[in-house]
Amino acid sequence: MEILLAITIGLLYAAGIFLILRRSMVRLIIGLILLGNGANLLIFLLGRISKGKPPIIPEDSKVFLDAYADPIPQALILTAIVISFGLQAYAIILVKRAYRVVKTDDIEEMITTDEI
Amino acid sequence: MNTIILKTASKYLLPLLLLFSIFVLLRGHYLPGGGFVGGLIAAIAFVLHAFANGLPHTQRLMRIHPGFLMPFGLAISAVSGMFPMLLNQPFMTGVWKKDPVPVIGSLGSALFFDIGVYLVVIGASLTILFTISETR
Amino acid sequence: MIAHVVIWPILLPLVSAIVLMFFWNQSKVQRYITVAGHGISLLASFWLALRTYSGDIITLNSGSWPAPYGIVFVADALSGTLVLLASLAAFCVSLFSVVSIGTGRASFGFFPILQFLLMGLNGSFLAGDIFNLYVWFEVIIISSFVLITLGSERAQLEGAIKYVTMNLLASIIFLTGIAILYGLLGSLNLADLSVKIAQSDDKGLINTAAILLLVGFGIKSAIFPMYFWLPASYHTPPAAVSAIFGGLLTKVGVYALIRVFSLLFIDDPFIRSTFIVLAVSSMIIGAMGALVQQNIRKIFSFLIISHIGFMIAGLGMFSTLAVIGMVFYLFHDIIVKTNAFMISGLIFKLRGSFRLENLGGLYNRYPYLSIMFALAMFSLVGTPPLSGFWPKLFLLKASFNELNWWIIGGIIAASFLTLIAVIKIWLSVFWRKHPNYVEAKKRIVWYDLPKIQKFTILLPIAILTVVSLYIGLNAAKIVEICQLIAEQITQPSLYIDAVLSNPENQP
Amino acid sequence: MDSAVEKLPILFLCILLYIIVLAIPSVRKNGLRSKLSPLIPIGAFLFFLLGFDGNKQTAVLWSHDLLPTQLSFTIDGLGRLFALLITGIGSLIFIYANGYMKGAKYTQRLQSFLLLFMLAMLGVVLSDDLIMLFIFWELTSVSSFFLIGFKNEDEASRKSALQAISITGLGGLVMLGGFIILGEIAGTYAISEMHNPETIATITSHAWFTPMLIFILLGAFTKSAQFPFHFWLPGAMKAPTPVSAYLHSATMVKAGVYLLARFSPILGDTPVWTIALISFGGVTMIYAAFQALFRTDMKSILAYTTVSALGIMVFLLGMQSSDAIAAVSLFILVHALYKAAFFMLAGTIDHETGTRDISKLSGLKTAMMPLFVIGILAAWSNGGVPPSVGFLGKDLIYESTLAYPGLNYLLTGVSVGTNIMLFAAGLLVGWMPFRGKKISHKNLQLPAPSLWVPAAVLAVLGMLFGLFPSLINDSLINPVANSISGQPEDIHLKLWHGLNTVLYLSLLTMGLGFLTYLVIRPGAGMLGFIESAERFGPRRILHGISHGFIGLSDWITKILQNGKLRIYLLVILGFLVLILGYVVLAETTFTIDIDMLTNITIYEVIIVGILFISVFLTLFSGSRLAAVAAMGVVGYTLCIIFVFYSAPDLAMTQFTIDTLTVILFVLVLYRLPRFIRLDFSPRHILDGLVAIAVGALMTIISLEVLQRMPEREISDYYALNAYVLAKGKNVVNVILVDFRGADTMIEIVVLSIAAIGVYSLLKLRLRKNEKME
Repeated sequence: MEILLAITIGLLYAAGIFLILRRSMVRLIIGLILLGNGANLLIFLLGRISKGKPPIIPEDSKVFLDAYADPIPQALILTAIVISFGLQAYAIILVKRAYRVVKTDDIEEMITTDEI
Repeated sequence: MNTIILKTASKYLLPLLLLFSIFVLLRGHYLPGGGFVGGLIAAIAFVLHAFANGLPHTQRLMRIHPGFLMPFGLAISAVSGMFPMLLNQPFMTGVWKKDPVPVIGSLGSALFFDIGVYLVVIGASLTILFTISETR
Repeated sequence: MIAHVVIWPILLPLVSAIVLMFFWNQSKVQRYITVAGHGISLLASFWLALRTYSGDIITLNSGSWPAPYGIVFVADALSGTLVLLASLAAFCVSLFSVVSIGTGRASFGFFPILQFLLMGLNGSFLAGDIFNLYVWFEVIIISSFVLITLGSERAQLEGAIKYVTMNLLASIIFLTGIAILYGLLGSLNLADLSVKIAQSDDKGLINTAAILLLVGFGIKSAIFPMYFWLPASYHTPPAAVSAIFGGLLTKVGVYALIRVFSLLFIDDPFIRSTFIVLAVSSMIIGAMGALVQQNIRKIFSFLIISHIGFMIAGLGMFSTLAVIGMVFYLFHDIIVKTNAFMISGLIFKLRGSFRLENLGGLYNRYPYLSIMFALAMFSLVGTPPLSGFWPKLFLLKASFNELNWWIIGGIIAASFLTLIAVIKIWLSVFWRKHPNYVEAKKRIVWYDLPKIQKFTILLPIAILTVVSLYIGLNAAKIVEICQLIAEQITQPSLYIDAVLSNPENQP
Repeated sequence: MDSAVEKLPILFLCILLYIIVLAIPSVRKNGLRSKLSPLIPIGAFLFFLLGFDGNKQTAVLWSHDLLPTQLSFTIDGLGRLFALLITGIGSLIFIYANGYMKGAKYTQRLQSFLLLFMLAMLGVVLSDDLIMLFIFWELTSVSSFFLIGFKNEDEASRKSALQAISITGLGGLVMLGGFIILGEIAGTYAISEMHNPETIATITSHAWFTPMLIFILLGAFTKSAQFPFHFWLPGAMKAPTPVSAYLHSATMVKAGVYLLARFSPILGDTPVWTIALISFGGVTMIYAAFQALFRTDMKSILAYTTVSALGIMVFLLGMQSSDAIAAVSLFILVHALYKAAFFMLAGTIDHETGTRDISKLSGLKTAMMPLFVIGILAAWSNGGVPPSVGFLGKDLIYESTLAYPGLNYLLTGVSVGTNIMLFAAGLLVGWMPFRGKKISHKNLQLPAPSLWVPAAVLAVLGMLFGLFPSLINDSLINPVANSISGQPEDIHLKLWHGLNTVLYLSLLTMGLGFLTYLVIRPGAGMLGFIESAERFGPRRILHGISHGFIGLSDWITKILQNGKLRIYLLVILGFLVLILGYVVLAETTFTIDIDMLTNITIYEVIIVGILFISVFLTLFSGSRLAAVAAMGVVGYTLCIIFVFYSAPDLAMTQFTIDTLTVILFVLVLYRLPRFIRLDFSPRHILDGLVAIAVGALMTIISLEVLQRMPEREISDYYALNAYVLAKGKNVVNVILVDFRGADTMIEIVVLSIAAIGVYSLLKLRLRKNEKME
């Protein structure tokens, strides 16, 4: 399964990058979201995966009796997901606003600030 | 037609989901859940309500602008993080009440912290969603 | 004793920001709270910096969890100084913005976000944990996104699209690097990582993480060839925002590079030579860009890129001398660039434009202001004995010791081009007669300002000019601090011991 | 000991204080502060005249073990002569300036910059420390920038100020490079410590000696306006005349000469030095002298003759013989005396008649007799006619060129040629405006004494020193020669050497010089000729280079900063792929041990399959809604993967967040246009390649990492203590609110800021006056 997930990660990165290189702002945002997903999955995978062993201490015990999934990557991803939600929401609205003001979805028409 | 169903459903769904979200929040220390998920569920509850009944209705129901939940939540979290400093403990040190409380389990600063998180998450996501709906 | 002092520079802006959010619509009250809040943060930072100058590395285990298990905040002399300078710059910018930011922006969160930005900056400088650093970076970028777009002018939005995209990309690359480090070493604490990396024989994979961090931080610090977002966006927001951005944002990237490449990835010749190549290219390309710009703020933007090269060159050489030069330059640059952008804002207030062709006549009208400007500008150029000169001296010495012609040539060329770019500003903004004064007069708000407001705008510029003069004329003192920093940075064991053998680790 | 050199800081502080006094605003023009300003240089002059003899005094006043520099001063013969010139001529200039600027605006400004400049110059010639010297050196460049551009609203002034600071600034920076190499090689930055033979041997035998020397020479040559950098000096004549007289005759331009003289005992005895100085000095002196003959503007003529004189000094310093050293020691003084007088003369004529064009001036003799006398005396000294002090100087020059081994004919020829032209040029300024018919339309009269007495003093001194060389021989000139050669010299200046070759050459110079003067008819024609010849001159070439460089910068900047986000991202990602790919290819092993990995089940294949399909949909769907929906599905499949692999918290969060994101998108997409449909193009291939490269690298790296044994020390600590110490059983939540609670604290801050950002982006409408703040 790890191989499959590794390929998935590669795909998410590649797709994300391909999308952020497009001219449409909407695609740009989707690309960033996919990249974020890819990074989260990478953390998850590299923290090693295991099935059916959630990091929750059993009801009647004070410590784990059995093997358990590494909780740290999960906590990191959780933080990362929430943060990227904030950033993505902001970026989506930015696109909306930019469309309102600049009247285009085409990034290549937005070059005035780079002119000398 | 389906708005009527939704309207009726949301009337009951809102308190139910809110209760559930609080449950998720409080039990987060023991079971999957916590302030984030709880807050997000509560936010979705309000969003559903707004879909069904229209945004102004939901806003009237909430009385205050959801944005004000953010400073409240931040303040609660920050105070629970800084409270230990009064006891000359480092920032964010857990301070616990001796005996456990029913339903919640042990009562401590971490819980207050999580409540702050819960409020901020509701406040932030609702601010974002409501603002967008208002200014289409 | 528990060193609460480490956390105050983070908590105070947070508290101010929360208070400011409660006064959401009362922009008048917000102005007072902002200045007071930044003033208090400045005092706390000053106290912290003084504590670090004793040579101790002060750590605080948040949540009382011993390192490497909990999140630790660490203040060594480098962090302490940067926190102090960030708070100083933020204080000055807050003074500047109290007058220059109108009710519109003020009642839509400008002041709380300025506080959050300072919190993020201070947090980044004090973080002792790499994921924590990531989260602080996110605070910085989201605050900077909001500040750069606040007002939603067309140019702001166009610039912001590029700014946001490249910064998000940088964050993702940074996060990818963290994932690899955690996957390999199972730790996030910087000191612990340093120990584990030193023991590991997986140099190849560790280097991939290093490269990812290099690119991630490289984008944030606007090194060639990753700087494009900076000239596209820094000139679009209000001058107060440009000032804090120009002074501090890229420097956080540089700080992260310094921290990571002095503590974690130490002796890799490939990475060091990559740094040198990038540094020299940044110096030259940035300065060439500055040479042809017509907008004052864009000139300064390109100069940021050029001058980041000086610091990266120090990182590439990494001898004691080079580190002294590098951190000295870092300190100097924070003050001077913040000041430069504030000055551009003042010029805008005085003349109603940022573009050279619409400016002129300041020298005869405001001779004493002009002298202050000239001092600030010559510091920027590095004219001796002002602040920019000394770090260059150390960098030149270091590059001679490495027999590195490229860096010597780069420093000389970039300094010269900086001189020309700044002289260009001086000639057209100050010396030349204003080409169309009558017409421009309509756009000039300065004349309508009450005296106290004029004073409030001039005060921060004067403060920073004096600080930069102090740095230049009392260079010996600064070099002493830099020497202490260089010792701490070139011996990672000091940092590691301070974090991992902290007596509070055993509660 | 309480030597005079230790009192220098007090002097410097006094000067600084007076600069501040002058800088304080005043209502009245030409107030008392202006009038009193000459007292400062006069006081300083007396200080140097009486406080020191020619013996060397060195004092370290302040040092710091971490700084490579120290505050240390040396006064020896060379330094003292320069200090005397700077303050002495400075005193006269200040008196002159008071007259010249009478009634003009900004007199105090001019004087404070002049004082600042004087301070800087004193620093240059008295510093013993290389870095300190450089600091003062740059200060002279900066203060002269302000002086040259003094008439700041005049475009030509600004241009020449820019030109001057560009050339001297570049030279200065390069020189700093040279200084640092020199200091590092020598192991000390104190010039006086470099004089011992071992250090000199270390320096001259070092591998970097030649580049170091070239760097330092570049600094000196640019400052002293040597060919091909000379043109900034004639350009600098845009400044008010007191400035020209001070900076461009007596002081600043000689800083380069001073520097060469200072380093002559250390670096002088090397082939590079000799060749560079003789050739550049030689070319400069003859080229500039030739140029001078074609000018009509008095200040322009003087500027070119100054360049030529500087060339002579550099030339002499290159020869290194005793005679040459004696010649240069004397010539520094001689030139300062007559050239400053000339400049003040030109300024006064300009001041009174409104023109400096010698083709328009004539007959001033009757109205301005004292000026005429000054002109004659200065031209006398300039031409080297006995018994002026100039004659002594020229004598020594010819003696040294004649004695130069191997090249004596060439060098003597060049010197004679130069001096012939300089002789003629001197007459053009000192004689031509006074002879002939009086200009009628002007009511000329003798100007106020402050406008001519200072020049008269200098002109008379030039004659006096010639008649009585013993006045300066032992007290001034011999100590200078000692400093330049680094060993005791024995100089005897005298007027009459007997009938020898040198005397014949002098006579030849005078005769031919006078003939040249008679032949020359200054006017527009000649000016036009030389200006058109300038087209191929170094000024045009350097201008071309600088324009070319600006063009190049423009081109590069436009290519790099082209405004296209795609290109920016491609460059960044391309860079990432290159170095990451290099590291991965070069330093990792590519071994994958399947046994370490878990099995694949059919459910997982299905889930991943759905994920793949959705990803492709987001990539290639033409509909925005479909792309967003597919993106949502990607999120949900991740959610299921999290469920499979023991991450319930993550799954819940991912689910809710994904839902909210999709809702957001749908709300926003409402108003956005359709995707731009673009046909498949080569750019897709490039983008695809970069994307695939990054993806492949991530896959390879993650598989590689998975081959390593995981480290679980910290997780184990959390697991052990989650309940015992932190009283929670959901370890992920315990981490979030306790172990790593700080992260969460910051995270909710991020969320709040984002919400504020969204709110303000959508709601804030600026009023017109707030558009730009």
